[in-house]
Amino acid sequence: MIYYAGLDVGSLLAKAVIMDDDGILAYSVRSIDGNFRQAARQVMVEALDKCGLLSETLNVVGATGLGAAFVNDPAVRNTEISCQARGIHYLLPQVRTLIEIGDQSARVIKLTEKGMVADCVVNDKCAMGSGSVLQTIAKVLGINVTDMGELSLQSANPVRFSAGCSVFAETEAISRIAENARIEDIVAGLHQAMAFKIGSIAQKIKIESDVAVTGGGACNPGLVKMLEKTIGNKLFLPREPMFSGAIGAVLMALEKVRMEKLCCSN
Amino acid sequence: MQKSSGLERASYIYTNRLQVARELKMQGEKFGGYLCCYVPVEMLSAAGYVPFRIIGDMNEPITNADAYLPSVMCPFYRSCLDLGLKGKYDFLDGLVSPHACDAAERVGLVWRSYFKYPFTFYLDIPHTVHASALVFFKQQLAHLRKGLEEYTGLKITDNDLKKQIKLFNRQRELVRQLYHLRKVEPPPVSGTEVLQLAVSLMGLPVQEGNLLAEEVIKEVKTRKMKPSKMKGRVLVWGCLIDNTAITSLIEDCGLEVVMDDTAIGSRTFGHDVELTEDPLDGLALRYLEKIVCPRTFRETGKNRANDLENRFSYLRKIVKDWHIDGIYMNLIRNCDIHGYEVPEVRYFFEEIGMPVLVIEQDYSTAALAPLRTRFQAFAESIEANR
Amino acid sequence: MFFAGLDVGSTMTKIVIRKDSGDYLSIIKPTGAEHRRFVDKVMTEALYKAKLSFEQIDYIVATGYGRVNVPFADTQLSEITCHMKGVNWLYPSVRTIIDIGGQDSKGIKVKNGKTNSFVMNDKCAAGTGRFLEVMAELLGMKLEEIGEMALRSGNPVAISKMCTVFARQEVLLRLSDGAALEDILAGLHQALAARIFSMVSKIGIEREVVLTGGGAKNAGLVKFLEERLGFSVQKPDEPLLTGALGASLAAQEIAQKAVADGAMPKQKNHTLTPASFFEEMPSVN
Amino acid sequence: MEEKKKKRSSAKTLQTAREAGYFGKKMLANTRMAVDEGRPVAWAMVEWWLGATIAKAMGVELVFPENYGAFCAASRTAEPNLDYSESDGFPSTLCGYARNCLGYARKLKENNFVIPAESTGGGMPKPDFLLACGAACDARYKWFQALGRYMDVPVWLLEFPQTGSKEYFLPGNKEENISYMVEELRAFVSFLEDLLGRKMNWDGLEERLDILFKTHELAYKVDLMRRTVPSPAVCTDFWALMIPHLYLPDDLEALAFYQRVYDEVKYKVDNKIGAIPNEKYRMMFSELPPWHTLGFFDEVAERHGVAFVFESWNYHVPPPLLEDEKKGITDPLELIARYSYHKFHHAAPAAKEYEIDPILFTAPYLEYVRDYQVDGLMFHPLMSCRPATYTLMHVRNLMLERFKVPSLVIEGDIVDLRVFNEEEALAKFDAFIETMDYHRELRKKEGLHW
Ligand SMILES: Nc1ncnc2c1ncn2[C@@H]1O[C@H](COP(=O)(O)OP(=O)(O)O)[C@@H](O)[C@H]1O
Ligand SMILES: Nc1ncnc2c1ncn2[C@@H]1O[C@H](COP(=O)(O)OP(=O)(O)O)[C@@H](O)[C@H]1O
Ligand code: SF4
Ligand code: SF4
Ligand code: SF4
Repeated sequence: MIYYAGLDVGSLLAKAVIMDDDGILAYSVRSIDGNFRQAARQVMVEALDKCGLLSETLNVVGATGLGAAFVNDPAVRNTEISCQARGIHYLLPQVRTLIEIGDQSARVIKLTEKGMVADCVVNDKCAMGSGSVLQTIAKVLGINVTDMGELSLQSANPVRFSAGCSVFAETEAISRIAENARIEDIVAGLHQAMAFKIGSIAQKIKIESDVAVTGGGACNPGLVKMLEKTIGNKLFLPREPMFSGAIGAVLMALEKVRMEKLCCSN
Repeated sequence: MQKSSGLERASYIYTNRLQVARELKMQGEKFGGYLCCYVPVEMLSAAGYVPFRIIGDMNEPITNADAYLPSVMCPFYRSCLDLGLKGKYDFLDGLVSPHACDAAERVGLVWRSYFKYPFTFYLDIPHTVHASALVFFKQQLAHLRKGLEEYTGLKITDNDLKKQIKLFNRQRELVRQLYHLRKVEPPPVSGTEVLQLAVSLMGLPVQEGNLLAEEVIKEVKTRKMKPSKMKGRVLVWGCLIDNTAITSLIEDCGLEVVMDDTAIGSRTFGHDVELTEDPLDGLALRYLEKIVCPRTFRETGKNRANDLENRFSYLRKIVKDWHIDGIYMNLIRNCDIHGYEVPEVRYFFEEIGMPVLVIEQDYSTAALAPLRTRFQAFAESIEANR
Repeated sequence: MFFAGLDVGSTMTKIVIRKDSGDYLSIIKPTGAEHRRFVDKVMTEALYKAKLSFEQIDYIVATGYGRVNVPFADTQLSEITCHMKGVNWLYPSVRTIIDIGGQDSKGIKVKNGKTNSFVMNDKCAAGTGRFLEVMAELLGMKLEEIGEMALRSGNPVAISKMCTVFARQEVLLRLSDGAALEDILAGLHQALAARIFSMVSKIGIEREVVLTGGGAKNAGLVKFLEERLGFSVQKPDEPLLTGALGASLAAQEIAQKAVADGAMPKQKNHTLTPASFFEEMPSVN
Repeated sequence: MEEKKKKRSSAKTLQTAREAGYFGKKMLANTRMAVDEGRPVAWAMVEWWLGATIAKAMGVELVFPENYGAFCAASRTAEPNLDYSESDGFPSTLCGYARNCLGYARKLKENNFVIPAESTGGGMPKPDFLLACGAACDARYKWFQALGRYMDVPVWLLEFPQTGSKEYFLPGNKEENISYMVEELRAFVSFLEDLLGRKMNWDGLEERLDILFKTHELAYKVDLMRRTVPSPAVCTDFWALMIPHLYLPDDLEALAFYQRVYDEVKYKVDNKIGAIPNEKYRMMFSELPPWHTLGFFDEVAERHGVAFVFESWNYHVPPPLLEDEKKGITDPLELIARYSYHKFHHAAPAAKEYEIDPILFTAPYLEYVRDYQVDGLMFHPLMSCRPATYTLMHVRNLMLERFKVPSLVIEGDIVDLRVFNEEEALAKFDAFIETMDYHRELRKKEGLHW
């Protein structure tokens, strides 16, 4: 049997998948905790454990993400944009526009029917719109990031955030708490501010249906709902939205390896 | 609505200007959209259009325009195109876009690449006031006239034009009366109210507008004013303010907006068109030479002192006549025309002892809140210097 | 007569109580989230320290980011005016003030004891003291330490990202690459100094330059700013206090002018919710 | 990252391109020498040969602050000038060339108009007048007007009318435009005669024009040869080669040099020698380049086999004037007016055909993508120059819709290297390669020939 692994070493989380020719065998995710190398190693071990494999059995390892350089060789590295595109194409082939919300990134990628990148825009100057602000605010509010989505869905009256800055959003949240605003309204307001920003990034390329969301931000139903409202499209979610990058990393790596083989055998 | 006072009506029309236009359209009016104060509205009016000034909306986040214009350009014109893309200006029957600044020029041209109005015209405007420039500009106006005639199938006679010139001269004269009323302390009408009237006039048939302006003036003249608690009287310099959110913010912070040198204000209503034999001469002269805007190059003259005097002496007069205590320079981000001018204008004002506040704003009401501290501090420093 | 100035900043609340003779006393406390109630508490504490009752204070001016939340203030003034007054009182020769706070940073040009012009950045955390707060937290260090540490670097690591959030990530990567802590810190301080310098340059920097706000407490930042400026700057013994000091001076001016005009200085008749927790109060410094 | 930032200039593939920098230095040195010899000097905007040739025929030496801005940026010495202009109140959003120049002028003034010793390329001397222009961008006259703050010299604004794609074809309009330009040129000649106290040398002007047209003909032929696959020269070559044809076209040395350029390119075409070893993708660049990081183009050539086969419409010479249009013209001023007007409006027929506006910065691309068989466009929206940025999104839409040619957008600046993120740009490029592959297939399906 031939096995492949994909690693997406993000800025906050490291994600691994193990696949064979029939599909996905195991997923695993863990926090980076300031040490990319160790997190990458660990998350891989965990994923392998889940399907009872050893790292020696892996034929191909693909890596992507900010910390891809920290993945032990031999690994085939590719950029996040292409990997996200391949990943979502594998999971939801009808998708033509992908919104990826990671910890540091908010990207909008347009895809061809073959899962290639047709166009993309990235927030590379200002972090507003990316996921990291969620952690900060969750800490301030004393709640879990994972609960934010559900909470915000209960809000009827989102607080309006005036700062367009991820960092100052924290100060604003603190002031709103002091004014006794309801927690769900604050969270919903934050989601709204993020959705506006992501919406404005997305506007730079004309969105085509179907539209999907991936990345950690997609695990947040509140954010997803606000985003749907802002851009006026239905958003599709893959089953495991966090792993599209890792899956793409496998697929890209396979493409490369096969290409090379082809060239050699000729 | 009919019964309410002029000021109330101006405020209503200001707030609902698109809806008012749509209603008028149902009653059979045709609308000719135009950008900036450099388009001779007399011409549009003579061709049977209600001239409708296209402006942006500071309350509306710019979204659709992002796919057509880069984010580093003038947000005012981005907002204009954004509204266009969102269908807010779909009642327009035509578009005249002038070469006022780079932004006006490109946005007008990009606009008509996507929306095919039955009638469009791009009006080139020279940058100088040389004699040859006047000749050229008059030729451009003749092309506009001919284009309108061909499209409407109606002849625009000299008399038609002269009639419109008189009507618009009347309108400009009325607005100037209102400006003059603000020379006293306390001014009987606020900057916010004047802005509301100005914006209303730019979307109404001229005669209706004149009636409205007359009513407003009558009302203002009879107002009883209490001594004001305001901290100072300011002149607003810059491209334009088209939203009362800004004037209200300034007024809230204790400053009275009593005069402006902007394109929705004195640059639009400042000078009359001379009734020349050939009406195009008068129009060319007013629209090219008399409007004073930094987009037009004035000869440098003998030396720098001369140059500054040529360009800015009218500002000194405004400061004196309107008893100005401070200058608010409203710079819309990414504006080249005004951006290059800022240091010199500022220098000019400071030389005559005026405190100056320069703010580079993003054309968005959401971004106004943090400006409050700046206006407050400015008001405090004016009060201290007064 | 007694006057009070309160500067409710985003991170710190500062109070100055002064006598018409010019003597004054001050207190600085973290602002905390609920500044409305908290201000009462700090005020009570300040009064306690001054051995005065609330009624004895003739006039109160509030300033700072949270100035609207001081119900017992007689007047609110912008922090720009107050910083200018405070600094000008301490340094009559000052021409340019650079104030680096947690919520904003600003430059104020002073002429004849009056604000001549000013600039401010409060839109992006990258140009404010907040930038360093975030970094100190990330590195698990105290704000008080990072400046000194940055000064120990011989080889600053250039930080290429402007945004605070992205820069935080860049720092983590550099650490993983094995860069030295002090070099990273030096890079961060340099980046902030460059941004502040370029903002304040807009009003034209003239000497004397006085540095205030929390940022002035950071020796590294001060040095890198001086490098940029090409000369040395002044800083008050307690750089956090100038806003509150200026507010108290403004209070004095307003009250004395009112008295001279034969009016009652107090416009409002507010009360202070007495704080009943003296025992909780940390010892007065 | 740090190391990459240090690799500033690009290798350039043509021998002649490597030598072209000489002309930039020559221009600067000429003006300094003129000052020493008491001859008049002016700072001029690029005004597409409208007034420069006339001024030179009057014995004025010219230097172009735009070019100087690019020079400072490329040698990474612009930053202090930028800071210096900002600290005098000029907004940081203004044109990078302008801020560099304003900062430089301020220093010059503070040094009593003695060129500061450390100035890049020896520095620009104080001019006797400033030649501004009404074409293409507001900066072209507002910036020179603003220089009044530092130097008490007259500014002359040369008008350059600009027309929409529909208006270009209105009966009479074009001729009115031209005669307006001619009038303005006449006024300019009188201005010069007054200022310099001497008469125009008309014969000298005609000679210069003659050389100019010859240089430009060669430059145009070089452009045409670049349509060949594989491309014999790339953008980084062009940005060096443009100095002689843009700034010194009426200089005999430049003409001789262009003959060599022509020969070199011709040799490469005849022998099918590509500029880059393995040309896989043909791209076009729009509009003004990141002067501080031109090495970027070598990098993508190496990584992906990308050849930038055409670039920067506004720096190129136009196709030669039709004989019809030149026939019977005896007034050199009219010839100049027609030629410059033609530069900006030569794509008007294409604009009309496709019903698009504006003609400048937009319509020429309709022809280029086809003629140069372009697989993708790289857009470089500038933080500080709007005129060359305004239409990028628009062109991007047009090219995708009409020709299925995709674009890559990488933000940056001409001068300010702080806003260009090379790492990020390379990552985007990696993804864009796929995008080009995909659109190649699309074009095939749609029956587009490349
Ligand atoms: N279960 C979850 N529910 C809601 N949000 C989540 C969840 N898990 C992660 N997130 C959010 O997703 C972000 C991380 O996304 P990810 O795509 O892993 O980023 P990166 O690849 O940069 O590490 C975090 O900022 C966090 O806010
Ligand atoms: N002891 C200290 N050492 C170094 N930096 C400090 C210190 N105290 C405060 N700071 C800096 O000052 C900033 C807060 O300044 P402050 O003037 O109190 O702001 P605000 O007025 O907004 O409360 C913080 O962001 C931090 O960067
Ligand atoms: S506004 Fe905030 S999130 Fe945006 S760049 Fe600045 S610090 Fe970063
Ligand atoms: S702000 Fe400037 S760019 Fe915008 S419309 Fe006004 S003059 Fe033109
Ligand atoms: S086109 Fe752009 S770069 Fe050139 S002068 Fe104008 S604003 Fe500056």
